[in-house]
Amino acid sequence: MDITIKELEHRYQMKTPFERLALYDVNASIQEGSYVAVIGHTGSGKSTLLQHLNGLLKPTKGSIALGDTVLQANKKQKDLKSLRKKVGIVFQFPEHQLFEETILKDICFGPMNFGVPQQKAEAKAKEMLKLVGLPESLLSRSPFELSGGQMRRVAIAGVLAMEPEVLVLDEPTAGLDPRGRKEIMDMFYELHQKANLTTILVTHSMEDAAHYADQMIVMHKGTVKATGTPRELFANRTDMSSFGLDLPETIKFQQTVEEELGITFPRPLLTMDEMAEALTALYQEDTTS
Amino acid sequence: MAGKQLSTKTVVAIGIGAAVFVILGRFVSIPTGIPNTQIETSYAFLALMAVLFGPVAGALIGFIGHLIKDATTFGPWWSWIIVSGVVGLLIGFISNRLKVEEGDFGWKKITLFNAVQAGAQALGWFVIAPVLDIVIYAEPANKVFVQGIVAGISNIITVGVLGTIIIAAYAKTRSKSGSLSKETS
Amino acid sequence: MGKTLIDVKDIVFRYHKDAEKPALDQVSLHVNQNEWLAIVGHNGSGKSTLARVLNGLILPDAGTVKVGEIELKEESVWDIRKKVGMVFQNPDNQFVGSTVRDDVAFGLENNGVERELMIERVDWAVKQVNMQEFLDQEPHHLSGGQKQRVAIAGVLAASPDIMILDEATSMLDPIGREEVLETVRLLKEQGTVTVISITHDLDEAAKADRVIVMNGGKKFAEGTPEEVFELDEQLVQIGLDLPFSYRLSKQLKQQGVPLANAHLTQEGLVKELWTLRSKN
Amino acid sequence: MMDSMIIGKYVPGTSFVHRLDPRTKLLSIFFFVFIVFFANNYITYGLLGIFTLLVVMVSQVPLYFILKGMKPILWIVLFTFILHIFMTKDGALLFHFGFLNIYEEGLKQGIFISLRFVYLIMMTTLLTLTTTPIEVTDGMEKLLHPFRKIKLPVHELALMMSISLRFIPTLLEETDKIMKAQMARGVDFTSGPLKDRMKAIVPLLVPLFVSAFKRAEELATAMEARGYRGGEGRTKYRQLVWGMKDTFTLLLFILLTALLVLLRN
Ligand SMILES: Nc1ncnc2c1ncn2[C@@H]1O[C@H](COP(=O)(O)OP(=O)(O)OP(=O)(O)O)[C@@H](O)[C@H]1O
Ligand SMILES: Nc1ncnc2c1ncn2[C@@H]1O[C@H](COP(=O)(O)OP(=O)(O)OP(=O)(O)O)[C@@H](O)[C@H]1O
Ligand SMILES: [Mg+2]
Ligand SMILES: [Mg+2]
Repeated sequence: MDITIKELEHRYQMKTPFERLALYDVNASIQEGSYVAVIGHTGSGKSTLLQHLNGLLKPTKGSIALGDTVLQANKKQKDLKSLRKKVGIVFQFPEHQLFEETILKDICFGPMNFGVPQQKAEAKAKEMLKLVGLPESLLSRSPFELSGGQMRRVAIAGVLAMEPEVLVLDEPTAGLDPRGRKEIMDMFYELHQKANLTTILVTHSMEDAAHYADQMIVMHKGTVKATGTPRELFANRTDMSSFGLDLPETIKFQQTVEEELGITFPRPLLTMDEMAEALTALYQEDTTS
Repeated sequence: MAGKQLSTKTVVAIGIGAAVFVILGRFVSIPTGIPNTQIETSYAFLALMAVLFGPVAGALIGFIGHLIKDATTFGPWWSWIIVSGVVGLLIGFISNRLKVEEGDFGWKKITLFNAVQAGAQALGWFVIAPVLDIVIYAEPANKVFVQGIVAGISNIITVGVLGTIIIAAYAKTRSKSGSLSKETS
Repeated sequence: MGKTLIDVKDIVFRYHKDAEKPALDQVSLHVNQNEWLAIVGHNGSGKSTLARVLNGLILPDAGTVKVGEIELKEESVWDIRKKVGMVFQNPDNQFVGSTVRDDVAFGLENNGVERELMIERVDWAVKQVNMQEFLDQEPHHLSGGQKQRVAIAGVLAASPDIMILDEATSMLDPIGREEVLETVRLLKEQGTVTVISITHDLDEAAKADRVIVMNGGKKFAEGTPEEVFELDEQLVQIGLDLPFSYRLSKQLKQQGVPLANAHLTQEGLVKELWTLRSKN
Repeated sequence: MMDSMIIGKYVPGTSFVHRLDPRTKLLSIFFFVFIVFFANNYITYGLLGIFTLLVVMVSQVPLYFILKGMKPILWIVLFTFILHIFMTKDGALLFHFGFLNIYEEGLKQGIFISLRFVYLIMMTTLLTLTTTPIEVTDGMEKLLHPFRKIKLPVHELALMMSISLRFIPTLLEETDKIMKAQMARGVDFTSGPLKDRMKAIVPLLVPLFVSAFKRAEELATAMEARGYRGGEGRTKYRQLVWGMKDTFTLLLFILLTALLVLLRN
């Protein structure tokens, strides 16, 4: 399912004294099967943009086309439910959406709302629980007895069980410890590849953006300022900081090295492997010359 | 409440409970399909809080919550605010009998809860509210009694259905380890 | 290092009397005056529990805690809390006052400080965190980082000896995080407070004076960042990570770049790279 | 944000009314509720009307703002009016149509009672429009202070109110988030049979309660960590200052009362 966003605008509380322009003139296209990172300073409109992808918010101008479904300003959309099944959203702190008596019921809740029969939903729930790294023995337990990190996983499983074609992630790892963070991000990546999902990740971690995404959308003050591959975008360091954005550790390190040693590397170094390789090459060059 | 000091936790729970009451009262209602008629969720919440935290908290959440709710719309309507407090108070008296914190809300408890909530609300809306309306605002008697009976019946039904559902749902989340029932310091 | 401010000996704590595993198990540690002590460890390793004990929010089942000359007991709890301030994780759930001003004053009101002095302290504390322009703002108009700075001001106003940050930056965006850390760093450098920072950010821990590693309710390691990160794979095994520069140094060494040691900071690593280059 | 709608009732300003001590305003409203009942003829109702409009003018709050705020209660006023018109059967018959009879007294009573409502509501609305919720809370705490003697937990009541006001915006935002998260999981809050809609509210309410309780617990902990242990021995940062204008206002109310008593039948 390709996604095309055209001249999208969103105003909160239209026609009240509290009206607020949160998005304007947003244009972007996301290809089926790609992994897109949306980055931007707090309040730049990332969450607002995401909520348009399954019709939780409606454009006040412009349009979004998701496959055959087109969401347009001033037009009532009828079949939002089928869209919501196809576009799954993992919100920030998704554990806040848990409410059922047992973990099994909570994971089945989404699929069953979309008409999946109970037995099938339960089978899916078991599968998903395993996928997020929790033992099946937990299924009959109350989700409220779990640790924060485990609750997060259950909530994620609840979204994955709906088998969406597009997976939207709004800072899914905030507040987790380093291992938990890596495990969950790796899990999403694996799923992305295996199930051929379109994945859209909002993150404040430039490392994650650089590491997982093949496309990036940079938001600033309510609109898209740049799009491109991480390598293209991080090549332009000054632009990124003018949007109030951090750089990945490797790029920051690259910058210090370049300044201190008075050299320039031919391209942005996005991973530690690339960095180490470049530095080793530099060292070997020095010793042999 | 006289004599016994309120713990920090109770004070905070009442404050936040009142905030939730205001939000539910103003923004979260269930449309019935009949124009201009909605099912209020706030009294179901009040019942839950009263059942969890007892009469003092129930009374104060009802009173403060309703007061703020009115004050942020058109100004306080004291007679009904007082009734909200009374309803919270009366339902709170069965808190110890129900022990929802322990995670069980079976048929026997449901029956008791509904008998008490219906009684408390009948007294509140059918009697206290109209009488106070007459005393404070000198309103005509037949009008306020009609008003009270309409409000009372709809609230009794709402709390009966929705209150029972959410208390049961909440009890299930507490099935084992209830940390709120424990008081620190 | 200055004198010892906190002395903890063999504390044990269980949330439920019948819990098989205690949340804190025979933990001993000390905190020196004006240092920055980082506490790291996986989710549920007991960091917050430890912080709560240090502030007297819970009393240990066994063992002793001494803050300055005061030993933690039921009766001394309030005196301890005057000495040890806490900043919690969620910016919203610790903002008590209706405005910045009121919130900073809250702790002083509790301690019965006179109004004249209170006004002075509030103004001073708010300046320390650079929030003086927001004195009359309500919390929902502040960003997460700003709220946390207000929380810090609230702690400072009561002039404690020690400030505990329990993942105070983990719900913030990178810029908010930097704002808050920079504020605390400055305060520590001025000698205003001693800092205990509980964090998942290993790069932040690498900049501390000392690091304590918690694992499953026990103290796993303690020492300078250099000493602690020596543990290397052992840390990874208990769910932690290693700082960026450290991992890079290691990889470079493996690939044959003759670095003398593994660096914890980017500056250190670059410096050595520079020396290596100039030698050739 | 949604929150501005709810707490944003307050219209910032520096008018005489804005600058009054909240205690004065609270006392005045309290007075007003009583003295409204002294009015019983056209002159006294007229006097109250002029007084109310005068106060509105002095407050510099646009009249339409107050009228807009009164909209939700307008139908109650109308209802009362109609009820009185048809129920009172004294005086001359003014209008007759089928079974509808409107008498002079009925019309008079209808007008009077409706006016009384309107005055009351205008004054209370004016209070919330010119006073921040914090000031109201402060004022109440101070006014109730003497009742501490009879063990009324005055400080606690004020604290509860201010915590409540403080958390309304936060919890409102939270409600919105939970609602959206559940909608993304296929919940439909607004259509389907009533039974389904009742059930649909559970996935919203349970997480909201869980979160509210968690906040309560964390806030209580944070307060205790900052040395909170009840009202005993506490000092106060906020102070209310009673000025000449406050005394003047109260005197004005006494004058108004005297006039009403003189002019009523
Ligand atoms: N419900 C709402 N009502 C009114 N304004 C809103 C609402 N939600 C967000 N906004 C405003 O819209 C703008 C964009 O907010 P949004 O939440 O999309 O930002 P974000 O990029 O997701 O930020 P963060 O990184 O903090 O999550 C902000 O200025 C915000 O204050
Ligand atoms: N209020 C509580 N009641 C019961 N058990 C608790 C409570 N708080 C914490 N625990 C348990 O105590 C242990 C230590 O928890 P603690 O909160 O101290 O961990 P932490 O290191 O701070 O973790 P995190 O990184 O997630 O904040 C955990 O097993 C946790 O489940
Ligand atoms: Mg966001
Ligand atoms: Mg913790």
